[in-house]
Amino acid sequence: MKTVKAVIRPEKLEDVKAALEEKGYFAMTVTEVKGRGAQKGICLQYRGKQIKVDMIPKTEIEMVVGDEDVRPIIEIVRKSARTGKFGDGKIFVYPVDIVAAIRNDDEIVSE
Amino acid sequence: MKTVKAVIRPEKLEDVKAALEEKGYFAMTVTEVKGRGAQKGICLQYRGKQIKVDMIPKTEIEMVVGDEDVRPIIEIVRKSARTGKFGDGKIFVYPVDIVAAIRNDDEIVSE
Amino acid sequence: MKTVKAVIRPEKLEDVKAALEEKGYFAMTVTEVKGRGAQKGICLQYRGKQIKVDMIPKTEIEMVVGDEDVRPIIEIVRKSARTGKFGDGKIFVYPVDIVAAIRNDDEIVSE
Amino acid sequence: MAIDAGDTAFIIICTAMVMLMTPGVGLFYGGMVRSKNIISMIAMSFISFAVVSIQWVTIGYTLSFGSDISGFIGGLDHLFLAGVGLEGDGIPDMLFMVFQLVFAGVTLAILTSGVAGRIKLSSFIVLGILWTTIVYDPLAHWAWGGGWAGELGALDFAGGTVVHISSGFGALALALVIGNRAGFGKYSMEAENITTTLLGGAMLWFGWFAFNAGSALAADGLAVNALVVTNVSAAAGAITWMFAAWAMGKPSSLGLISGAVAGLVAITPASGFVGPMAAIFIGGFAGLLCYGALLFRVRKGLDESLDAWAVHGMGGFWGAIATGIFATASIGGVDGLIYGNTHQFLIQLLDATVAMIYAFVVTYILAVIIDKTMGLRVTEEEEYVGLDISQHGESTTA
Amino acid sequence: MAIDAGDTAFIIICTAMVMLMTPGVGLFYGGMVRSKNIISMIAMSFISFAVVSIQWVTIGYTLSFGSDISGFIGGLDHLFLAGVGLEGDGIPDMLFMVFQLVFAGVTLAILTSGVAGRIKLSSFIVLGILWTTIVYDPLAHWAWGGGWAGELGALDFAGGTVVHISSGFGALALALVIGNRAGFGKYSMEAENITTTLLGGAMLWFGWFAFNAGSALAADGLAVNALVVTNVSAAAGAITWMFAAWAMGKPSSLGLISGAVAGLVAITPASGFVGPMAAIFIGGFAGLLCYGALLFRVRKGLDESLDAWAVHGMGGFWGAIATGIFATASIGGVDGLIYGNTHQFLIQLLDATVAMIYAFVVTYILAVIIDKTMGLRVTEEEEYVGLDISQHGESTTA
Amino acid sequence: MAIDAGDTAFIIICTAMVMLMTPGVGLFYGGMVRSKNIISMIAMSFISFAVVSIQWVTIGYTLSFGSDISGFIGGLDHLFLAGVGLEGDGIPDMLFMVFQLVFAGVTLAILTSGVAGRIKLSSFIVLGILWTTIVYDPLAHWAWGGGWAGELGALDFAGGTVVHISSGFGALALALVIGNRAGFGKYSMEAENITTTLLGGAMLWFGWFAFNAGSALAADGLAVNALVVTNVSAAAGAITWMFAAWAMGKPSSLGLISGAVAGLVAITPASGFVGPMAAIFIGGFAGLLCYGALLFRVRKGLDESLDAWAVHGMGGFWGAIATGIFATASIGGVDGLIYGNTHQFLIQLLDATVAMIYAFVVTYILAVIIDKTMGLRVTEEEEYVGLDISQHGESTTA
Ligand SMILES: Nc1ncnc2c1ncn2[C@@H]1O[C@H](COP(=O)(O)OP(=O)(O)O)[C@@H](O)[C@H]1O
Ligand SMILES: Nc1ncnc2c1ncn2[C@@H]1O[C@H](COP(=O)(O)OP(=O)(O)O)[C@@H](O)[C@H]1O
Ligand SMILES: Nc1ncnc2c1ncn2[C@@H]1O[C@H](COP(=O)(O)OP(=O)(O)O)[C@@H](O)[C@H]1O
Repeated sequence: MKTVKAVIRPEKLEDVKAALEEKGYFAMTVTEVKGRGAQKGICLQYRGKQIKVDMIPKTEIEMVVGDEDVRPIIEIVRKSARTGKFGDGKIFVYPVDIVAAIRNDDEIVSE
Repeated sequence: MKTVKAVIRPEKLEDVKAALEEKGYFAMTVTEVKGRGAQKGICLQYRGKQIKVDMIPKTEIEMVVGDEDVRPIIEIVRKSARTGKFGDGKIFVYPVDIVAAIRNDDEIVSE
Repeated sequence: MKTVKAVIRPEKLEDVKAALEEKGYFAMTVTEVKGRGAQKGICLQYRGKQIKVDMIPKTEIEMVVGDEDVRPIIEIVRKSARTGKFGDGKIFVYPVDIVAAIRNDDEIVSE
Repeated sequence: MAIDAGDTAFIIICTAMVMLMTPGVGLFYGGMVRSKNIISMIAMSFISFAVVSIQWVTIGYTLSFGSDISGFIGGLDHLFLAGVGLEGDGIPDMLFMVFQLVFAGVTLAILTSGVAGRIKLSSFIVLGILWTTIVYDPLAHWAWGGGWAGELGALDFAGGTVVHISSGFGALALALVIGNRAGFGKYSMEAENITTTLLGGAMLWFGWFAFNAGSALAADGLAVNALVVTNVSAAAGAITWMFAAWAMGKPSSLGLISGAVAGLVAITPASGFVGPMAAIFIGGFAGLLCYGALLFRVRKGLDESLDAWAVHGMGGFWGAIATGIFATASIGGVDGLIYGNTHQFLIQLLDATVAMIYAFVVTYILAVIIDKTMGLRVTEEEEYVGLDISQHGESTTA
Repeated sequence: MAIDAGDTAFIIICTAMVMLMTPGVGLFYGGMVRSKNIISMIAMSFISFAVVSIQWVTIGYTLSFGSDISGFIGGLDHLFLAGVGLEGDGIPDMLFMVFQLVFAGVTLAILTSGVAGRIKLSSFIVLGILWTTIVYDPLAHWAWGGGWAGELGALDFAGGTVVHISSGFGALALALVIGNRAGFGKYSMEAENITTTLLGGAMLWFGWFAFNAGSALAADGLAVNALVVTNVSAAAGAITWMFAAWAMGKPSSLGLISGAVAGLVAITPASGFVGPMAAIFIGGFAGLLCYGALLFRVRKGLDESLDAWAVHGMGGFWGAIATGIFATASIGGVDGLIYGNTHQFLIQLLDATVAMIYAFVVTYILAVIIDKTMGLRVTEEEEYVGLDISQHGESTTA
Repeated sequence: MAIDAGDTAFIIICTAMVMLMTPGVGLFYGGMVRSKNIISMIAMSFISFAVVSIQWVTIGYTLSFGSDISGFIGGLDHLFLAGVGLEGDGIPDMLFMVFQLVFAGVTLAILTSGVAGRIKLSSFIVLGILWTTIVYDPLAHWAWGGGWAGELGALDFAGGTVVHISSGFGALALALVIGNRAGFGKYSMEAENITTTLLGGAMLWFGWFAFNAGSALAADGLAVNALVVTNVSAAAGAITWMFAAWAMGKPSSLGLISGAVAGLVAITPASGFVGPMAAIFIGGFAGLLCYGALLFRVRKGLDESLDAWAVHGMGGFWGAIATGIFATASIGGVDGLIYGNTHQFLIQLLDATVAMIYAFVVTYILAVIIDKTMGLRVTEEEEYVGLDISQHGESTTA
């Protein structure tokens, strides 16, 4: 099992959700975050001097999925969240050891 | 070291905290999130047509603990957060490499 | 690649950001969380009986970085976020499998 | 007597200020529920006001203030405001009509608190129209429209029985019929937007000056007396509730503002009859009494969710009695118990008791009927996701 | 006639209440934009009010109410309030001046909604000062200052053309010049702070009583009529919009409050001329009409962002027409179409049409000029991070 | 002279509007602190109002307006409102009493800002009761109750010295005694709920019309003058502060609203004595002066947390002086410096200086005594978790 964590533009959430749904990926957890990338945030020209606005609101999507789903999901997110401009976000993939349901005793242990 | 991450119903937080405390598990980080599970959210009947309400508010608990504590914690969370209905949530367990205190130089390095 | 996740005092965020920037670490994702440590929260004396205030607001910083950057970052965060009192927070380091950009097709796959 | 510009100015502005109490009630209650129901609480206050606005100018006003039928209800002579003109005695008749309208509106808004977080919107609308027609309108007629209570000499300056006993005991009946919220007593259901509640409380305190002082229907000494005792009673209630809560734990701001509302409720029927020093006692005691009622309600495991019963019902009852105790002829022309007039005290007791029973029983029956026909309550899933989404399709976080 | 204390008290308080509508507009709109622009929306309402306050006491008042020049504009006799004293007829002249000031202020605040989330603050300030001077002031003169429309007999009791048609069609012109928000139609741009919008709506409803009733300029029967029809129309608009939205999906609280505002807008010109039952129709129809206009606007893919056009523009137009239809001599001395006075109906149609064209065209030209010179719109990056940060250096979350 | 309905209506409504300023202060300040202290700030405003309400009707009113003792304080003839009746001159005596009450309440609420986020609730309550008794009541007596300042001819129309100098310099003294917030200057302590502050500011602006115009105690030309200059001064202050902040960085909405408050403060003592054009200058200069004072305070590393000193203290001082400069006999019967009356200017200077010294010194001593006995400040841990939780057991997020 892997966790795919995507940090995207908040206004792209609906598109990403729809694109994922289409391919059968429903389960996800979403968090409101703020962030800045390697571009060091956005620079606003302000009366000559530059004002750096870092910490732009972003939306983080976390999906725990089977190893084989990682690639397709990365592609779907890329396609649906991309604008081609700085600030589109990043996708991180983590290893997961155990996935356990609370409602019942279902469990998947990686390995 | 492992991270146990549980996504639960917000109204169960107090119960889960109390149950964990009883067994001596105090340290945790809690985040407000929204999510939907494999059930694709809740369907409300609305004048014939169905309205799907996905993205229900959830509470995420994250606890970094020793490997031997993972099982007991999973059981405690299951017992205290379970209602038996869809939407009870999930528990994910992740590997952790390093745990370092900020206040002093204490550190635990996995392996 | 590793993820360094630091849970710090909210009022230290600006200091930590500045200290990290100085050493060239810009990219990060920040989340508002609440938490309690092993000290079981803060105890307020209240008319004889003690009131425990757990779940204190904290700020979580997440940075995905190269393996070699983990140590320096831990040190920077410690230096800039430390007050020496309970509640300074913790740093956790996780393994990361893949880091993928959304804007373009850049990707780093951890060995 | 002709129209007086001063009095007319006064009551026009008072009407606007009392109108503001309705969204004030919405914000006050909205802050006390979980965030998933906050829009629903505020929206129900607006809906209450809107439907009562139309009901009142069509049928409600004449049922309350039409020519008396057997002491119980008004006749249909003012149907669709027939005969309600822009002339009048001191103030235009039409102004009296609209000043009364805003009272009816806010009363229904108070009632919504008993069913917070679980009532079906469509059922609430039907219930609300019926409730204002068969509970509020008769009570208004009894007290102010020439009905039996007024004829008997019962004193209700600004609506202790009409507004507060009716909505408080009505909310209790509704809560009993609809049942507790899912997970009540098991889950935490703490107030999630306290600053919103405090803002709503401020709007209520502000509007209440118009509610009570405006009930003099003229900008005169009586109005000034009502203004002063209203403020003093609110302050006293805030202080006693705060200290009582402090003695048992922490002086919460919710306690403070609830105490202020308790003081405001209790002084409402008395405000044209008692002086400032009596008002300190009336408000101060209301703070303690209503807090006690709240604790009792919680101990009983009853989800009368936002304490309309404890604060408006019990506070209104106390206020009606207190009027019979502390009234002084030097202010409103009638003496109460402490000036030796036992008779007035007994009238007050009777009036409040009848209003209480009428409001409770009729509301109960009405709720049962709606429950059996339309269904009063949302489904478990709708309740779980919250009324904001399930009833309005909206959410406070985008 | 000397100063009357009752009338003076009335208009002073009405002035304060109408002033409160300006931040009310800010909160109403602020709740409807994404959180990154909420401070900007509220701040623009304050800025509108502040700059108009100074503009009005220096030049604006005299342009509107100075001695008439060719029916189009007022002369400069009251420049810097020269000759505006503390004496007057019923109310001091100075009070009339400031009562008119608050109308001008709120009108500019409504205009901001068309450019929500993308206008450059500096350009807005310049635009605002020019707009109020060359659009608002002439329109006020036409209707109330001795201009051609008033002379012709056009009826506009409290500002249907002056306030609502001007700001509604002005906002449409601005939106066309500035262009849609980035990502409009592609991203979700849902209201993110609905409780703020509902609070703003409550402030508007409250203030509107003063807006319309105060326009009688005396605390008399006419004011009372305006008060009553205002409330009834708002309630009717809220109800029809809510049910229309319900029929198509969910009865959102935004629909409810938008409907109330639609009802308030529509009754504004009519409030001194029609009775309560006509008001139910005027408001109820406004709810449906404005909702329809909103849906039309959305279908056209036009980002007139917060529907000033649909609600104020179309609602104001309907109100002007409706005045010509439902006016009854028994209230305001003039009969409308249904009482056989086709003439009045045609005058209303002409007045509303001219105001609409004037407001739209002049605003459009003004916006183009500012766009070509200073630039109307922020950069893409500034829009992306939001106007709170990019224009004010502030943010709602620390 | 008998009771006048117009004047009575006016002052009743003004009383309600000024009352609303107290929660307005709470929201204004509550939005400026970190979210963990927002409930505390708002609750302290309500508590201020509640305790002063009781203090005033028992002892405060008579200390301020009882028969003069040596020009310093009022006698006890009105203890428990003895002899304060519902008759009077124009307005009932009782109405004058309650109009003065709401001034005393809001003044104490302003004082809370100096100790934001670190005062112990119990100590604040004791401090508040004592402060209003030994600082506010004498100052009110000096200016309006027959004390030395009024006798000398010092002009303070609506409370420049009594309300603003007292609370502004009082807050400075408190801040010095209680010390800076933990981490002040090291951590970011930015405003965390700016929309709440803007709402509070709107309530202040609204209420201030009643504060100043109502101080005429009649609905007459003088009240109208006060209304107009109040609005103009607020607008001018908002504009100058905004542009000054813009020149140094960004035109923050906090700057805008702070400037409006600065303008409102400065015009307060002058509002019955100066005309609109002078008001533009008074308000505009206040915006710059208070912004400068704020920058000075920040440079000094002094945590007078929410700038009551810079805005109310310095703004009030400027207003007192400005009254002596710009007063014109044509409005309030007295000329100022620019009309050649140096004498009046010197009286104003003396009055403001004495008030400043008295408020500062007495508050300082009082704060030290309370600090030595009860302890003024919460523990470090309580400050760290925030006063909402530590003092009230509540939190804005559930
Ligand atoms: N190395 C990183 N660690 C943690 N979060 C990151 C990292 N890089 C990017 N992010 C998150 O992704 C968001 C978008 O990144 P950004 O650099 O703006 O994308 P792009 O590189 O396409 O411009 C940031 O705001 C931040 O939240
Ligand atoms: N695969 C997953 N990846 C990420 N989050 C998940 C996943 N499955 C469930 N969740 C989270 O857990 C919550 C509860 O899941 P749900 O499917 O409703 O539980 P159940 O299966 O008991 O109905 C979801 O709202 C979501 O936040
Ligand atoms: N084991 C843990 N698992 C998850 N979060 C933790 C853990 N320990 C600490 N934290 C987080 O770090 C924060 C600070 O921890 P704390 O114990 O107060 O630090 P210290 O040990 O320096 O007092 C907590 O509020 C919590 O959010």
